Amino acid sequence: MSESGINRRDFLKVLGLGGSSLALTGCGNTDVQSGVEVVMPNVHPEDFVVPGLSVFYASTCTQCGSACGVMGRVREGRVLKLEGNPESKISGGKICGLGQAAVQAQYNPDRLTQPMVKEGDKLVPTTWEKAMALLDDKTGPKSGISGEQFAFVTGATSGHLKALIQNYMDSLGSKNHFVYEAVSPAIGFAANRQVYGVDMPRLHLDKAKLIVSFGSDFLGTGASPVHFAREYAKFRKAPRGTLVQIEPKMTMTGANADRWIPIIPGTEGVFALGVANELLNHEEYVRATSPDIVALVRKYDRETVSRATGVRPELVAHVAALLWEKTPSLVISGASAEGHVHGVQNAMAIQLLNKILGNVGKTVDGQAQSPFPQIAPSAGSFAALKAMNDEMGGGKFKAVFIHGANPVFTAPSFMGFRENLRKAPFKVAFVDAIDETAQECDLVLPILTAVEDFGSHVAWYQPEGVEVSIQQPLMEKLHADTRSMGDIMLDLVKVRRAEEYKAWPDFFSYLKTAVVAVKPVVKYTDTDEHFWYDVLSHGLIQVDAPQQEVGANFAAAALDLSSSAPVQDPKFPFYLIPSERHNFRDGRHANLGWLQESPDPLTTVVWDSWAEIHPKTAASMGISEGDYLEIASQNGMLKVKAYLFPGIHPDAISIPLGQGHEALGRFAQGVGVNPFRILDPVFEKSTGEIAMYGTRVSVRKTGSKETVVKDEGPYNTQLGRKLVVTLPADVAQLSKEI
Amino acid sequence: MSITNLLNNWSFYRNKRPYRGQYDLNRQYGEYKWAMAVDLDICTGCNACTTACYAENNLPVVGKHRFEHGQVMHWIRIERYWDEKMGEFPEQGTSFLPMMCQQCEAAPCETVCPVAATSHTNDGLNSQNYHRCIGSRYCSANCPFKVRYFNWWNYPSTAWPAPLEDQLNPDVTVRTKGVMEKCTFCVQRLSEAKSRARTEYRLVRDGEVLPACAQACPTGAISFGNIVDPESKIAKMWKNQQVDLYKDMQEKDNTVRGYRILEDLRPFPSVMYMERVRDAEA
Amino acid sequence: MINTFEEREVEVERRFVRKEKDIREDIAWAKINSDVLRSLERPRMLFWVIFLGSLALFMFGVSCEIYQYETGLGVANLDNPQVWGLYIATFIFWIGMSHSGTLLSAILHLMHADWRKPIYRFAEAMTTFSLMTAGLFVMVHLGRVWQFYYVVAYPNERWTWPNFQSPLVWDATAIFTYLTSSMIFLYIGMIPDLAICRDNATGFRKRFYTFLSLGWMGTDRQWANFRVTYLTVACFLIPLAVSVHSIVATDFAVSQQPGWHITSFPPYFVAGALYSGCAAIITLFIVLRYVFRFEEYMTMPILEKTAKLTFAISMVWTYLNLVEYSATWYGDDMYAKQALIYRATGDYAVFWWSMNFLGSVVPFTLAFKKLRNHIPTMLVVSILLNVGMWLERWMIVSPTFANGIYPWTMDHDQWPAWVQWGMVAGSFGWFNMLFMLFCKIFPSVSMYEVKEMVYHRSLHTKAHGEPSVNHELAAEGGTAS
Amino acid sequence: MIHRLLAVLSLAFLCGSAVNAEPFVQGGPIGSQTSDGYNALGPVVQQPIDFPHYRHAKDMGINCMYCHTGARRGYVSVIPREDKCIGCHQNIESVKDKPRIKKLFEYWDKKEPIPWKKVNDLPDFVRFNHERHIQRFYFRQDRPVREVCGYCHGDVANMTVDRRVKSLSMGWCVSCHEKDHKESVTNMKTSHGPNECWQCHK
Repeated sequence: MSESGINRRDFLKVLGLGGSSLALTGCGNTDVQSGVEVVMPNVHPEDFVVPGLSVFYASTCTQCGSACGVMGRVREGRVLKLEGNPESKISGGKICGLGQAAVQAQYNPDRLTQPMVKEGDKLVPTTWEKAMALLDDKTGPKSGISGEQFAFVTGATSGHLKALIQNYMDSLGSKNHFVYEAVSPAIGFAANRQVYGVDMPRLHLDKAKLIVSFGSDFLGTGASPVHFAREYAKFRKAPRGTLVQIEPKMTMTGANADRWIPIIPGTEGVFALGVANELLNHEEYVRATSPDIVALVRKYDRETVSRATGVRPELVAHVAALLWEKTPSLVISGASAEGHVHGVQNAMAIQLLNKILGNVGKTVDGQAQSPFPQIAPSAGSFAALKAMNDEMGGGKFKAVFIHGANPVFTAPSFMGFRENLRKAPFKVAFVDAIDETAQECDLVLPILTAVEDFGSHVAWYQPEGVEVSIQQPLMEKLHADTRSMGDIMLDLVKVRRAEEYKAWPDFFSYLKTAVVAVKPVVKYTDTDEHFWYDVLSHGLIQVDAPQQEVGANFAAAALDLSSSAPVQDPKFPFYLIPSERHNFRDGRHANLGWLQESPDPLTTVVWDSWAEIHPKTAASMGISEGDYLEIASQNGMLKVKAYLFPGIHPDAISIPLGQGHEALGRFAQGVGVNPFRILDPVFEKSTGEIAMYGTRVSVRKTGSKETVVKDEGPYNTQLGRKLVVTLPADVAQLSKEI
Repeated sequence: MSITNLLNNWSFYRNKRPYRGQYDLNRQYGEYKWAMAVDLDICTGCNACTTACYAENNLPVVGKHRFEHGQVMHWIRIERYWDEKMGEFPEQGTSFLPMMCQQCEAAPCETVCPVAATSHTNDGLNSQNYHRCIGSRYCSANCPFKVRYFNWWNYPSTAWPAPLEDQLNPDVTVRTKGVMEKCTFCVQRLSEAKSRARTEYRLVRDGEVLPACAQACPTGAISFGNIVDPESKIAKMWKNQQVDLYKDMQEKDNTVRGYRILEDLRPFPSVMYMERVRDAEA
Repeated sequence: MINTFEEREVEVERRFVRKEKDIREDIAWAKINSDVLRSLERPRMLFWVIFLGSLALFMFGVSCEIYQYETGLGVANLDNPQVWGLYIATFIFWIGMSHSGTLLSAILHLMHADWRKPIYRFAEAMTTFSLMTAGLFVMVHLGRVWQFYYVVAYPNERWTWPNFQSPLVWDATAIFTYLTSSMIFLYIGMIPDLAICRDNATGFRKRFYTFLSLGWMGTDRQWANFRVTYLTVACFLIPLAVSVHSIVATDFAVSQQPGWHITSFPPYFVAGALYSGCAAIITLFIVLRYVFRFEEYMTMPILEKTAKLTFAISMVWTYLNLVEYSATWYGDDMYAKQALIYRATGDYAVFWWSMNFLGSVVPFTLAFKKLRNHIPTMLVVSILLNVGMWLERWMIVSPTFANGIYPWTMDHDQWPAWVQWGMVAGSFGWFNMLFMLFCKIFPSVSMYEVKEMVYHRSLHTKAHGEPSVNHELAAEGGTAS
Repeated sequence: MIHRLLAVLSLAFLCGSAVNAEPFVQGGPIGSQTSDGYNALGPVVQQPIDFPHYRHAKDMGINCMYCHTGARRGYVSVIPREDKCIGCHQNIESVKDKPRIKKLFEYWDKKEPIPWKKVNDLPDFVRFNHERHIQRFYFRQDRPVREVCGYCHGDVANMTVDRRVKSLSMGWCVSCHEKDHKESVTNMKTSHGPNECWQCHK
């Protein structure tokens, strides 16, 4: 047992006690007084603790997968606020709203504070002893469970917890670790692997003079929004880059574009090939492109493309002209281009532009090759859940563990996941608040939140070198009966491999040993203890690693999008766009009040779901704002208020993801609707991922109406006031600015 | 303010504000004038600043019903405007405008408060004193930017169900019902930084202290600093953008992006905005 | 047949100067006393109906306030741009109503307009009570009413002072001064009458009126001092009345809100104030005349004169109103123009147009003599005029907030919650209740001045040879006056 | 006319305020050490241990800031941490069996904090900065520590358990803030404290 670890926790405990009397400043006394309030001195604190002064600790944000380095402001034993860690190459001292809200997850009034066990239909509190005994009974050596009969569903994981989970699976002899993310980058990864030979290339936004983004919301929801936002800021400085966004529904990135082009969902690849065709009018591009691809691309002339995509033909040429003019450029594909049956093809057609323009190696580059494969991130996919669901439906699993994912909420209803889950006799959820999946489980174990726990993370998008982000507790655990996920996993591993793991009494010591082992890689020469404290105080280990090789392999056959035209069904005339909100992602953060009250950037709606519909379409259907619409697919129906939104293709309807919870506490429950439920079983053909944008819906006005709760007033323009002024780029002289 | 102080400094208080020389590195308590610059070209509208403000300044989450009634308490809000001349689609994207208290030099809210609960500080902030406020809401009525938020309900009793109250920042008062509140440029951070600097016999260094919004902003669209110090980044930016704190009508080149909002009303805001740029040829 | 100069003069006066007499000149002084004193004892049943109804309304208003005090102003459904709502609108309304009392009692007193004498007392009482009502609204609308004393300039342990730049401080000072002055004025003018009450009362009432009448004996010296004092206070009150509503107008005019930032606001407010006050006097005139059986004192000619006065003021108000609109329309203040267009066409259009109709068109009924002398019509018209004037105040306060300078925070959906309406209703209850109590406790017709009026009138007619009163009888009636 | 009136008025006030900060006098009955007219004796506070300030600060001559370590570097002067007491007292054998010291060791053995009562407790919304006052008057102006602390806290060195002796009202704070104080020992220039709401109100 490490001395320092114990000391640290003790000191936090004492501070917590001393700080409690300061909790509600301003609600306390309002007069000068004597002998009323009690002030508790610290008993034996660390030297640098001065009451009334805050201390910052470096840690890692786990609200999304980008693993930003953060600093927590700690005062009197409570973490009050998170800021970006300037040393982190990912966050660069900045932080997004979602990250800020991590402290609210910590103090959430609806947190699970004790283990729960299912009795009859209800979850009732139990003790850790009983819970662990039950676990042992059902999954221990005596239960006779085989590896085949055991499944572990997690969200995307990385770091040492991932390694530990892997070890646990190994100890059971199980290969059923399903990594599931409801909104996953798997299709893009597949395309990248085919084209570049890597999951994700490094994109140099700041080096590009023109970015053409096909539905990639890199500023809001992409691989690493804070990092891309910083790159974007550099991209906008002199010489100012131009952003062209092509997508069916305006995302936050689209809102910042110099040119936003609405397109029929799913035809982005065709558009890209059309642009390629225009580009190939330039001889030098033809020379650099293989003849079979040239031959293929030639089929996509302006008019054909325009017919397929619904974009005016001159715009195809215009985008091509821009690409010709401004080099280097960068072409990015994103979720709305990839979430289709032919998503991989779309993405590859889009990446083809990078190849033609010679961007590969300039603005598209390789990430650093991580020297630690064990803790490298495993990105989640929908296919994993599908496979698991199919096996579970067959009654194969005797025990299912779920951590970091909420498949009952996020799985489309056609999968019947909830029913299949009920077929498994023993389900365990590791959560910090009871969500829909935990409600279905037989045992629910309360775990620590990210700001209370140790951990390590590796992001799958690494801007510079490899950053192993270290997560350390910013405060003593708030609820006595909660436990670290790592501690639980370590206990479980020890059930079968006690001997191998006996050196580590807890996850902290396990992590410390593992981190210290990195010392030679980063050529650190001082003692282990120093290294460990160094790592903790910086919150990260920065490793210089060689860059991955990036190829550029395109096969004409794989690019042929001639059969990709969307199937028209008069019963379901609209394309459904389940858009991902930058603060909500797949809905796991819906229980945070700050995020619920933070207006959606484009519609400014709060505390609700809404259906975005183009004003022209709305006018033709007699819909006005606040009208309840029935939006039905073949697999379900949602009743949701209309919001008239000009930034959407007239044939599309968009409902944001993340709301519509039946559980997850007072802030999330009963707010809005869940569009995951009505998704159709449309799959990307080569990866088996669900095609998020492939669902077709019908829209019907119900006749009832309710105010849309939003920040926006009755007018959405400036009414002639000089509030936001726009200056043409050729007039502005950004280079002369400071 | 005591009467003695008022009379001693009569000429100072009677002066038309702002006047040149009001802030001066050599004048005691005049060595700071906090100012901000917001680059609208790189503001992406992501709301990180709003959430940071909630975290830093103990803003209550009011809930759907009260939000619907316009009783929301966001000290900084992101406004989204569509182009008036927009056709069928917003082809040039949209315009985001982070709007917080402009800390006007000739603040319309200050003159009308009956109890002087809102008044100008030495470092050019527009202070709001919750304990003096009687809730006449005249300041909000007179604020052209409408960035003052009134506590219509008793939020301390409802907005932080335990243990959410443990997150509250002890440096910032939790406001009870019936008082006005607004953006303070995170004065609790400024005070701490000023105190630290004075102990070390120096001025606050450029970039040493930032409000929560500026610190969080992922693109760095919000800059902040002491405009009195000619070496500070913010002073250079204002100068470069040809925006003069003391002028109500700026004479600037049309290639320069800086401007202040609603200058025609002559409030002399301390926040300079920089025009959004759009590539007209794209 | 007009033969002599005297005859012609009488005829001219009969036809043109005094078509009808304001008051019968043959009323005995004793009858005046007994008629007025009777009002302190047995009013008609309607008195109790009004009183109890008002009390109930007032209690409802009080419960609204308790609810709001406990819960926060959110229950009134005010919100960020719409910070004031009905409270401030009704506040101006009541402040405005107070002005006509001063007009009748002080201004017309200085101008020796005799006809004011039977009605000025209740008008002055109306001034006092409407000011008190207005003061309540200031309290009700404060977020932290328990800290109200921060507005008052007094040395304190915090070493703080109110902000003398703020129109609200001027307001508080002006209203408080006006309230105290008009209470003093009301009281001073009542002293001779209180002495009559004292002489006719028994029991605890005797003690009560004895205390209040300050030993009034009706000596020449007392009368001389009384006249001087009364005149002085009247002179003091007139500029005060004008300044009070001008200051209330500056609450708006010094602010930057579009539709408020208008130079003509002070006279506009004063005109509006006199207007609504005169209309209220007509209403109360009719009510009192019936309830206390004052038909002989509150005569039709007096009503007609009041109506003519109201008509004149309404035209002044209409003119200033049009000045405001045209100045905004032809000016180049974009914000104010948009706000004006919003008022005329937006969510408040119905109220705005009815305000203009009630304020500028309905008063034309007062141009017709037949209607002026028709009591039910006058009752309805006077109430309508006041509804119009209340709407005017609301139209000043609310639409401006709904459509202010800043487009993002414009708020068109706000509608006052029942708490606000309850308190507006409660204020009417409170006012009526106080007013009715006053009329029950104090002589609401000035006895000594009616006697003067009768006396002057009779002297006048005697000089011109018309049938005269029995002066001995009259002299017997006026015991102490 | 008005200007002349103002001039006369301001002259009158100036005469009143020209006096420098009241000198601090040691000893005497508590509350009488400065005659600024704001003496307000607070209630006698029952503390868990009757801490003898006179023994430490007077008899032993220990600087206030030896224990109240926060005063020179933060907003709060800080109630000394428990190991600070123990650090000395475990080596002072002579008083080890005194009842107060025994009580101290009881708390220490249990590792429990001592629940002291706040004596000079300002309203929660006041941001009083000990650091600024100590830095200005103790370090820069080089006044004796008992005077610097004593101006607000009274002659604590003559008290057992601390007792509030000043009103600590806003007017009292302002009364000192508007007086002119010398900048430092060497610099004869004077200046007054900052005078604005946010200086103290959170």
